[in-house]
Amino acid sequence: MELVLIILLPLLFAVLALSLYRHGEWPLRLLQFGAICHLVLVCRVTLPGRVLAVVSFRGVDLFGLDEVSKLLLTLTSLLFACVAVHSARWYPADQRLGIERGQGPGMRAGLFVACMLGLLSTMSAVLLARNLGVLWVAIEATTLASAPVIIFRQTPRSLEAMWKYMLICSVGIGLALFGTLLLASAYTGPHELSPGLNLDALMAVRHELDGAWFKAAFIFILAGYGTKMGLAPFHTWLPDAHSEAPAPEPAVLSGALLNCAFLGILRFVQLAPPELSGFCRTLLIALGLCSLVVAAFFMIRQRDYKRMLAFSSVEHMGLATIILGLGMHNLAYLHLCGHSLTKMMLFLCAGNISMAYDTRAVLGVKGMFGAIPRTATLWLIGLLLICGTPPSPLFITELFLVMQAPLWLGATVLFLLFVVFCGMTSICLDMVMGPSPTTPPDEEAGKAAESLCSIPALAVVTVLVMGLVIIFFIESSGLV
Amino acid sequence: MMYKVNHGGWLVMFLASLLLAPLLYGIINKVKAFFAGRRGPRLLQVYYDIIKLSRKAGIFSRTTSGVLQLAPIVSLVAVLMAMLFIPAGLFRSPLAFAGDVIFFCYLLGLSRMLTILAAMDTGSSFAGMGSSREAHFSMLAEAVLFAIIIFLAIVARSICLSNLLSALSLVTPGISSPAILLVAGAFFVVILLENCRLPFDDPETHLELTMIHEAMILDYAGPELGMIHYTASLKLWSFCSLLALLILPERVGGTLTGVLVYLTLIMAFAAAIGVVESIMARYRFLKVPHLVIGSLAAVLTAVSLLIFF
Amino acid sequence: MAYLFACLGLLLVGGMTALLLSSRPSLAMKIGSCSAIIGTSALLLTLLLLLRKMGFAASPWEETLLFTRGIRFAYDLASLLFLLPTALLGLIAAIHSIGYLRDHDAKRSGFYWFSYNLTLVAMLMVPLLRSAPLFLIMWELMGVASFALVIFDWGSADSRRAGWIYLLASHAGAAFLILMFVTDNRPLSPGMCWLPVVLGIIGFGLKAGLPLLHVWLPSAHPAAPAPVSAIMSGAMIKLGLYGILRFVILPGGDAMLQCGWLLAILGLTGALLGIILALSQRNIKTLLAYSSIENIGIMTMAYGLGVLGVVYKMPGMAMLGFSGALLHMFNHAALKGALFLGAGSVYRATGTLNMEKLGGLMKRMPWTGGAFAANAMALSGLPPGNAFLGEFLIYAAAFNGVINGHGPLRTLSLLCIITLAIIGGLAIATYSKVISAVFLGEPRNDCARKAREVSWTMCGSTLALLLLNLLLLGLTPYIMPMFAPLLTRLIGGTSTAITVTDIALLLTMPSIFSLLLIGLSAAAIRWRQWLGVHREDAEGVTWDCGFAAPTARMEYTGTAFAQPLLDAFAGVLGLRRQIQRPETLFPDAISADLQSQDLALSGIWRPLFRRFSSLAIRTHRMQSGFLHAYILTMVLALVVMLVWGMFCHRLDQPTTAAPVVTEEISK
Amino acid sequence: MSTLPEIALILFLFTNIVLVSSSRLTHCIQLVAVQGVLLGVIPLVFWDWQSAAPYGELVFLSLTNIAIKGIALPLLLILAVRRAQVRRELEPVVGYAFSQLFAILIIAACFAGYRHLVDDDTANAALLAIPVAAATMLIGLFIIIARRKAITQVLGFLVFENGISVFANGLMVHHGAIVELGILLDVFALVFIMGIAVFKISQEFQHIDADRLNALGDRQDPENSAAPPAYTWE
Repeated sequence: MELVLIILLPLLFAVLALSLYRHGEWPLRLLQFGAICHLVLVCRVTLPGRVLAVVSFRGVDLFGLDEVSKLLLTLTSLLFACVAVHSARWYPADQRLGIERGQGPGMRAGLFVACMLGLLSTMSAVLLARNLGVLWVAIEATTLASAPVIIFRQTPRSLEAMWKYMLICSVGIGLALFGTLLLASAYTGPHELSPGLNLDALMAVRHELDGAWFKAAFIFILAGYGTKMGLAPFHTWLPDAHSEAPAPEPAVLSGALLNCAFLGILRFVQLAPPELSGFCRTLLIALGLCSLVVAAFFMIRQRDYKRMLAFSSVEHMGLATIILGLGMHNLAYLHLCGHSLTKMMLFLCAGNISMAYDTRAVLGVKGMFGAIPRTATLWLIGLLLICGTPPSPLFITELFLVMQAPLWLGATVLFLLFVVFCGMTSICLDMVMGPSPTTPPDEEAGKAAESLCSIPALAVVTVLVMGLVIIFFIESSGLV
Repeated sequence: MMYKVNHGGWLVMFLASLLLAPLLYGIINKVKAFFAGRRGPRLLQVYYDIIKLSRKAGIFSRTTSGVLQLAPIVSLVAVLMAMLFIPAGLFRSPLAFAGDVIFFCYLLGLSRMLTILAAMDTGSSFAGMGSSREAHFSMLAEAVLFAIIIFLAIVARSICLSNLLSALSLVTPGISSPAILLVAGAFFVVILLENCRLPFDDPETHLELTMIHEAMILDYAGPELGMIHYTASLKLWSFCSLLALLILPERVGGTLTGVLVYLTLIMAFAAAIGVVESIMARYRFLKVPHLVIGSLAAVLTAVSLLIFF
Repeated sequence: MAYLFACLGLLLVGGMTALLLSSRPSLAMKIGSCSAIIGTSALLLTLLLLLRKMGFAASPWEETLLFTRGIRFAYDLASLLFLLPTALLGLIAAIHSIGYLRDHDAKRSGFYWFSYNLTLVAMLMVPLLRSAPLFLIMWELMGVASFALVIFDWGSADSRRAGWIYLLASHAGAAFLILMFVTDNRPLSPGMCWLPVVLGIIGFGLKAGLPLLHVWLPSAHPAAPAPVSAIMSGAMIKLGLYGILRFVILPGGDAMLQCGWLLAILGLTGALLGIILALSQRNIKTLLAYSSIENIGIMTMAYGLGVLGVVYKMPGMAMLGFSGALLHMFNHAALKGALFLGAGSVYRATGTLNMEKLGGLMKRMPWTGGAFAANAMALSGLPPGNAFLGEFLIYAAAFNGVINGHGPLRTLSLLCIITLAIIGGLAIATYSKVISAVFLGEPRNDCARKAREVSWTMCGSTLALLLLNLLLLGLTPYIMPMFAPLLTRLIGGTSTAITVTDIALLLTMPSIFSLLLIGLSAAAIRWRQWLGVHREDAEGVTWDCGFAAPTARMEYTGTAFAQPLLDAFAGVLGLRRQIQRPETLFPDAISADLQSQDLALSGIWRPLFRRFSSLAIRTHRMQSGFLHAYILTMVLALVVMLVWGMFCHRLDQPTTAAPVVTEEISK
Repeated sequence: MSTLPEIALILFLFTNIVLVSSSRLTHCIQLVAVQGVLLGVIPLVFWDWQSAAPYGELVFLSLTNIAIKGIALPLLLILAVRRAQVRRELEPVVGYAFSQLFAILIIAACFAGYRHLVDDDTANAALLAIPVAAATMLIGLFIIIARRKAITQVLGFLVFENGISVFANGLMVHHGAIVELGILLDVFALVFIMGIAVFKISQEFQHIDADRLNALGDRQDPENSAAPPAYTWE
């Protein structure tokens, strides 16, 4: 029953927050309290010893835990707890500065908290789903929950971003639904034994699945969940949505939501009958490479540092897909963990910077070491970590990717990662160094940004510790 | 193949060369005067100059730091040490060791660098002009010198100065004589360049803009000037003796005849320098690299002749 | 081995506490500096003890492995030798940076000492790690830690560009090394056996500064604070050569011929290019950086000769080449470190590094000036300096190649000798230019006129290094046998006609004569001073050939000094002249300026990067903002996948496809 | 061919073609409503009432289907149109004639492709659903791409969803009532939020032309490419 509680608890708090619409600070406290309760519940559930039965209702087994969802669930709830604590202190500061700068106070706290908690519950539903249909419904619900937050301040650009986000994601996920249905009809066995989208049943019967139907299903799933995950030809909504949304939201989106979409694809890769695994591999590697190329090309001379981070998410999702395509599941999970934590920290830092400098253009931000030194050092360290310099676990995953991959693939991946590294460092160094800031951030905004550095700093420390721990166990762990 | 090992004889010859070194300048000036139809300065004029200068007190410019006083002394010591390795008078030098030819060349480099630094220390534009030209031409001369050493090393299969020179002579069988002539000619060009003789640098000119070596030592007086003249003559003597040893076989009759032939050959080379100076005018500075690179090419052809035939 | 880790631990802890206390600069400075000094000196002691135990032992190649919690540390003679310069320079640069930081940006000393200690630890760990992932991790950590130091004064625009190029170079280097390790442990077709060698050389060359890959060095070193650039030039780029030695030469393999030729030619061109570009520089530290490239070129050439000696079965040449390279590495580390520290003292005293603005500092800063001049003369390879011994061995190796070699090897060694000669001449010109432009003559600018001697820590460190060079000059013949196990391993351990003791003997004579030279000239100077006292030498004005008052503007500047040589090599330098000719009879301002540019940077890399970024911008149109276009691309992509999936893809048999990896390895 | 299921499917297909060619917005909304109702009817028609399987669930689902897709959503859309004061007239990016031709092409392609893929000639109605579903989905996508107004894009999305669910209902692939209900609720919520978004866009922009919503993007339009690049490399 605890699994259902994990999903319903945030919803309960969301409804409560909505009702407390008027009372200023209460919703934010609710947000923190809800996130921490969720984290405690998740830790209880994912204790190594516990084995939980699958919750099922009228033949459709709804929620259950397996290795992957345990890992991703802890990651998501940890990440959401950090973002919740951060946004509890970020929201009032942003509101005050918004009013000062005449941009309006932004979305009311109650609605903002409701959407975030709704997003949390839907994400946990995705991770716990044991039925492909339920998985699809939950992912669709995440889109619904995350869309309203984008229009935090009703600027024309955020409206446009939200519209694109809504439409592209819903069309994409529609394709995923069609793929799921195709898979359901790929079962040619006797009628009464039909698995009917239940994952465990499908796993048992995956040898008899019809080849042609499964191939079509896999392609549609790749297109559908690829859209939600930001793989290359379907990534077009990601830069707009992540750059227009207020600071905490892209942190959660990039950190956790992309992993949920990755889980969708992972479920189907696990279902693939043996003779089709080559087919799945080539498709995964092709899409991964395509998104790496797109990220590399769009990183050069990028004008907006939030879009830069969005394209870096596209790039890392491409890398995760390539790793999955090469068959190294453990490495892919490690890559996702590393990427989520670092990307969350970077987006929170980006939020602080845009609060201090009130602009998102790279050229508007100069000499951060002088104005906001702590955020500047975090920004620089986070960037180096996301590009895969050693202390970060991403370096280890890239290293083993190149070691396992055929030579030509390894060489192209390294070249593209180098291009991304060039683009990102040139932008970041431009912002961090340079002469005295052109538009000096007013002292008060700078101090506000500096005070919000605690969570990103914590995230950086965790990523570094994670990297070091992996280095120590690199020899003995099964990764090599 | 080896020079006679007669340390006593070598020491006598070494001291003799210390004494006779300034005589070469006397011979050169006498030959130039003879060509110009005048009587020219006395043969021992350079000796009188050096002795007179060493008795005077030094005058030093205020802009200079200690380098101006230090440079002439150390370069004199460097040249003296370099001469220790030359197998004077066809006797094998007692201090010879494998690789002393490299040591020899770099000692000359040391003395050159010190003169350049001292010139720049005076802060006068003429000294700067002279030292920048000196740096440029000596870099080229060094390349030619090492090419010649390669030629000798291939013949002598060793890099000890005494063995190198003893292995070769104009008439050694098996080595085509034009190759040796080319090497000797190139070495003569190096002598003219290193000792600032006419085609490259005019020692007697009064126009500072055209000088190289003289411009560098404009600011010296007293004992320093004497030391510099003496170092210059020692350098000239050692280069001429190297050329002489290059041409002479390792045995020329008895020891006495060998020594006499060696000394007359050095005097002859000094006269040859005097003749060359009276015939030719100074080259324009842009032309100098062409001649030096030409001599480098000559040595390389000699080496290829040696290797492939 | 345990002491080694104790020192590294101390360094790390010291760095961390310095960072944490960065709010109180003076305390952070104290903790950081003494932790660095104690750590490095203790490390130096342990290294010397280990070397004495391992080096002179007649036993052949010795290697001890230590397992620490899943990480394999392995050290042998090669790694110990390359640890020495790091430890030595780390100690001396730490002493120097106390003075360097005290009066200027003291408030950020916490950050400085943290990244300083971190860089030292990373540089000390690199030679100790042998397995591919750990080596690469420490390699890039070293790059990042030193990057933090390169952008120490983050204010200026060129330190930003220098930091960026430096970061790119270290990242690209790591990428090539990853590829090298990948091709290493993968069965290659015989035709491709040269691939790991070439990748290794490129990867390590990017850190060492081989030609065309050196682009980051001349901008990164001047941007870094002087003690840091001393460590980078003295020790860090040597680790590039260590990498080549460890991962390319020692494993051997059948691509050694190509490797030897590649190293020799790269070394040759690198040395020549380096010294020519050094001559044309105006900033002291850029000049020293280019001269590091030249010396690295000489060392790579020596390695190339050594490898060719092994391949062509000429143990003499091989032994001479490798020992020459190792000796030159030690000498260059000590000398170049001293020069950079001297440049740092000049910068702190005058505030500028531009040679055109300095001059006449010898009288105002006698100690720093004297040490700088002596070290510079030593580095140009002239006898009393210890660099001459290294070059002496390399000359001997080249001559050995000329005498015993045949065919292409003989021509290569001939080319090496002539290039070394030309480099010797150019080095004399370069270093006399630096010494004369900075220290001799009249001060050209009031900042040089008002210069004062720097604190004792700064000039003391340069003098200490000068003392060390003299020590090295004397003791080299006795230290050489220490290289014996490494050299025999490199030669392939065959019973060689020439052993390390022969090389030691070869070196005794030049070192004795150099010491004799120093003694004699000291005696002569003493005699001249005694003579001068009796004859009260007089003072006067420099002979000015009649014009009234000689001023500093009449002096030959560094660029003027180098102008004839620069014209000779104009092609390589891409010279740009700005000459303001006098139009009127009494012109008010005429000027002539000579600008040289690094053709490798502006001719190859910059256009390449610019063209790639313009191509990238063209593709930005894809994210055009039209929703219809986005959905159209999605549909098209879907259709393409469907067509490929359903029609072109043939069902591959399950055997060929790799088994589906779905089993859950518990994380 | 005259059995009831085929008629329902053909009618469904027919609504698509008419939808593509209609020029007035309210007319389109009504057509989508008809399609929703038909979608609800199809499972009832396909169910063979003789078998004793429990049909309570099925009836409940088709009724909710009709309620949501037939009635609730069209009403919501009409409300959105009236509040957004949008002109009735549709300016299509692609002309009506050409879009009709294109729709017919799509349908032809789907049937040809289906014939090529599935070669058993049992002409039972269930297998007819596949080409109809594929055609409806592609026409839905075509409407999103080919129409300018944001509202028509929502309609296109609805048609796309109907295509998918006709595939599910046609092939009688039942995967649990909970899942189908979830899908229906999701689609309803999605269209509801899209309606609010359209209303907000019309307030903000005074027009709801999707193709004029293109401020976001990476293209460095040439006129301000003079702006200094992100890093001053020179």
